[in-house]
Amino acid sequence: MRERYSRQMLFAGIGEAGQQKLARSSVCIVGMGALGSNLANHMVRSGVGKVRMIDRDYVEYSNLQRQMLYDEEDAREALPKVVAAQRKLGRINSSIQLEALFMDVTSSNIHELLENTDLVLDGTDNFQTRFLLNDACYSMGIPFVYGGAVSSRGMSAIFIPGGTPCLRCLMQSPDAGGQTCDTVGVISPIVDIIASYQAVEAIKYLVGAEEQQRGELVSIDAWHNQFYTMKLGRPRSDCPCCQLKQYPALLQKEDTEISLCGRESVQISGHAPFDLLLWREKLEPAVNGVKENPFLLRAQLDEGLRLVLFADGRVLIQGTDDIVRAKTLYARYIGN
Amino acid sequence: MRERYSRQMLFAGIGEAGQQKLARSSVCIVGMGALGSNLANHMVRSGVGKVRMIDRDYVEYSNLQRQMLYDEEDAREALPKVVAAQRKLGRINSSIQLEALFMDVTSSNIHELLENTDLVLDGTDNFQTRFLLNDACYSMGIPFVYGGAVSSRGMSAIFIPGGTPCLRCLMQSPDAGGQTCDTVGVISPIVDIIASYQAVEAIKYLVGAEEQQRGELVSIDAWHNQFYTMKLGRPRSDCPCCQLKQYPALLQKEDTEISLCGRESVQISGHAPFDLLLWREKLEPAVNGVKENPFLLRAQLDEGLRLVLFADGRVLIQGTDDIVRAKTLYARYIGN
Amino acid sequence: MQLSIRLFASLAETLGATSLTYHVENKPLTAGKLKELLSASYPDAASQIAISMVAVDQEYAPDDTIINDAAEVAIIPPVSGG
Amino acid sequence: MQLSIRLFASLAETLGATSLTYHVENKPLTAGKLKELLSASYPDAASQIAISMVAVDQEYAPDDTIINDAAEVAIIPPVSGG
Repeated sequence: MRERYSRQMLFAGIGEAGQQKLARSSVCIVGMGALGSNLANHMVRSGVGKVRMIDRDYVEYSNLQRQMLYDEEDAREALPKVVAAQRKLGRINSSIQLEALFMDVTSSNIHELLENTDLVLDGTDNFQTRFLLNDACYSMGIPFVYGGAVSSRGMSAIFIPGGTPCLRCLMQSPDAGGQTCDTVGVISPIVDIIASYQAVEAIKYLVGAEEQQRGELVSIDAWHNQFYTMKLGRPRSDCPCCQLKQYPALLQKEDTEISLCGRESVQISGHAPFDLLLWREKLEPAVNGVKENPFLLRAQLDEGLRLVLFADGRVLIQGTDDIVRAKTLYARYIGN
Repeated sequence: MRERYSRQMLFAGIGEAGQQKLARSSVCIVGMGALGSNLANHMVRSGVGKVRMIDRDYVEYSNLQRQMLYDEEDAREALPKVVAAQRKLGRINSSIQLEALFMDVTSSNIHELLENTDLVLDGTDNFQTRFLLNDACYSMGIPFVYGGAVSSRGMSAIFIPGGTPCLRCLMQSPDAGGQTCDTVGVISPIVDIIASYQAVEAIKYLVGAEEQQRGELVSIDAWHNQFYTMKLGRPRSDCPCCQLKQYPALLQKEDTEISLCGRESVQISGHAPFDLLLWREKLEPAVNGVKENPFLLRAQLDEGLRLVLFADGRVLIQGTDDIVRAKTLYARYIGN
Repeated sequence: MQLSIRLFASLAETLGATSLTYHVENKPLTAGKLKELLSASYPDAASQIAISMVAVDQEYAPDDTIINDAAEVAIIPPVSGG
Repeated sequence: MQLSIRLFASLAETLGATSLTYHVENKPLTAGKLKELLSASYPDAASQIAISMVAVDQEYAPDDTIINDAAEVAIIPPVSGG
């Protein structure tokens, strides 16, 4: 399959040596939504030897406008994104190792998940998870390629332990001002642009092109024709991650409630794994309809509310942002 | 299917009115290689009502590294790119009209091909075809979105008849200095970045976002961290296309030989449509092996040479850049 | 001094401008102090300014960075979403 | 006059630099004349310079554009491929 990578090996910055380095590399993509799909596409097509994908969500119709690995059938079946992604990517490149993990990344499992990984790619949609990735990566000495995209704008930077400041040097709050794809929308070109800037920094790192590595945060608005680069500069001397080495996100005890970013959904974790067939029987008489696949079960409640039970024990309460109401519904249908 | 476009309609620059305009729009993508695949993906996912795709080539393994719509099966079957693209895109969005034309764009068919098109997207890999598109678009009053990507760099601009200069104002020669994906390689991130810049200008035009339209040529090198914008300025007063309205490419009589850019292949057109089954029988005894599918037939000759007969009458002689040798082989196996 | 400040993303939207000329008396002016002053001048944007990065001459400027007269300043809100 | 010229893409590769300082006697200097002079100075790059665009102050400069002392000049080869 030398032919497959012939045009990439012709590129002087990669060459045959670079292609071999890519083949020996292992990357982890956390979040397989819009950015994650595009990132995985680049990594798999360019021949990175091992690509691990982690995501806790399933494909919905509203994803199709920008999440390039998924199609209508995936949404109809409500397939976990990692499962749908693995199917598509396996057909694209059968010579690399693909790993699909349908789960939540937490402070207790992050170290295990990133072990033996050369590089972590950010496909997440919230700063809480990004800080967790940042802290874990810096504690383990793994480069972390941040990307964010919303509306028509986005930003990206590669953070390299020992080489650059970290994400926490630049951003101190996990708050992004409430602007999410679910509040201000998003268009597909900015997603591909940002993910591609992430991907090219990843490839540079993996082939050892240190001189070309960008030491900047790139900010782009594709609709309003803006492009701005900011040098990362020096680390903040009091950075709790890369300087004080406290890695705050790793110390946090997990909440059992996580409010998903602006999607009118509350996730409650902590339940033991669900036997979905059993739960189908349990819930069917009590709700307005149940749909299931091997990975999850969706129960339609009144007033646009929906419960989604995942085999791994998580429950998503959709149609509300109110944690108390979500807990009430959880208690009513799932128990405590 | 309002849910499908919900995040795009949330974006203030598009909204519900913009989404309806997209649904009523018709675009034509010429060239379904790396840029074309990505362009089609953006147009189809964003809900452009009618997407016409034209390409004369079939999927090869060396395409998979960067042409995001194709997979190993497409290469194994040597499917025409437009056919493979239509299959994938139909699964992604069944609510839009897709048209796949497996053919060569020439000065004699271009007007028919672009009729009733609101916008033309450039997915071609050579300036000869780009000049043809540019001249046809300006003669018909259709905007043309140029894009080119090779190595780690690319450029893009939207040319609008009556609004901006045209491609011929900026570039007078169909020569790009011999740098093609087959001579200096190409990496996938620059392809997606350039196609996404093309796509966002297309969407702006289709939804009527005139103020945001970029009047610049964007030049990017993703490996060497360059970004440069050049205002298009005023048309060249002696431009044979947009000023003198001579549209030179439309006047050119077609050559029967076309040397494909740096791919060690010569195309000879002008033959009547081939009955592929008949030609299989004819060629099988004379060559080292024949493979076919409903669209084309590949005959393996000696010394790495290969003939590809397309149902529409074209013949590709692969493995040589020598037009005389190609003609000899054509005469030997196909006749005159 | 007169500072020319570039605004990005949601901040540009909230303030309805992609740049502004801002008059500051305080000297020496730090990046942190500038954020405070801007928040006071534009209370509607205060929460966004609080989480934003300050860049001076296209380089990240931590709170204690001194901003000089000729500096090119940009205020950049982080972008989430993915 | 001394011109600072930015070079792009294959041209930067051929000349081994992304910018150069170029001394020109001719006045008035046009974009077309500059291409001629550069081609003579750098014969290895002549064929590339011939097909390249000239930008003056980030705007396309047709051959008859006059280039002034303080102008920011860029020479940009077209990119094909797709």
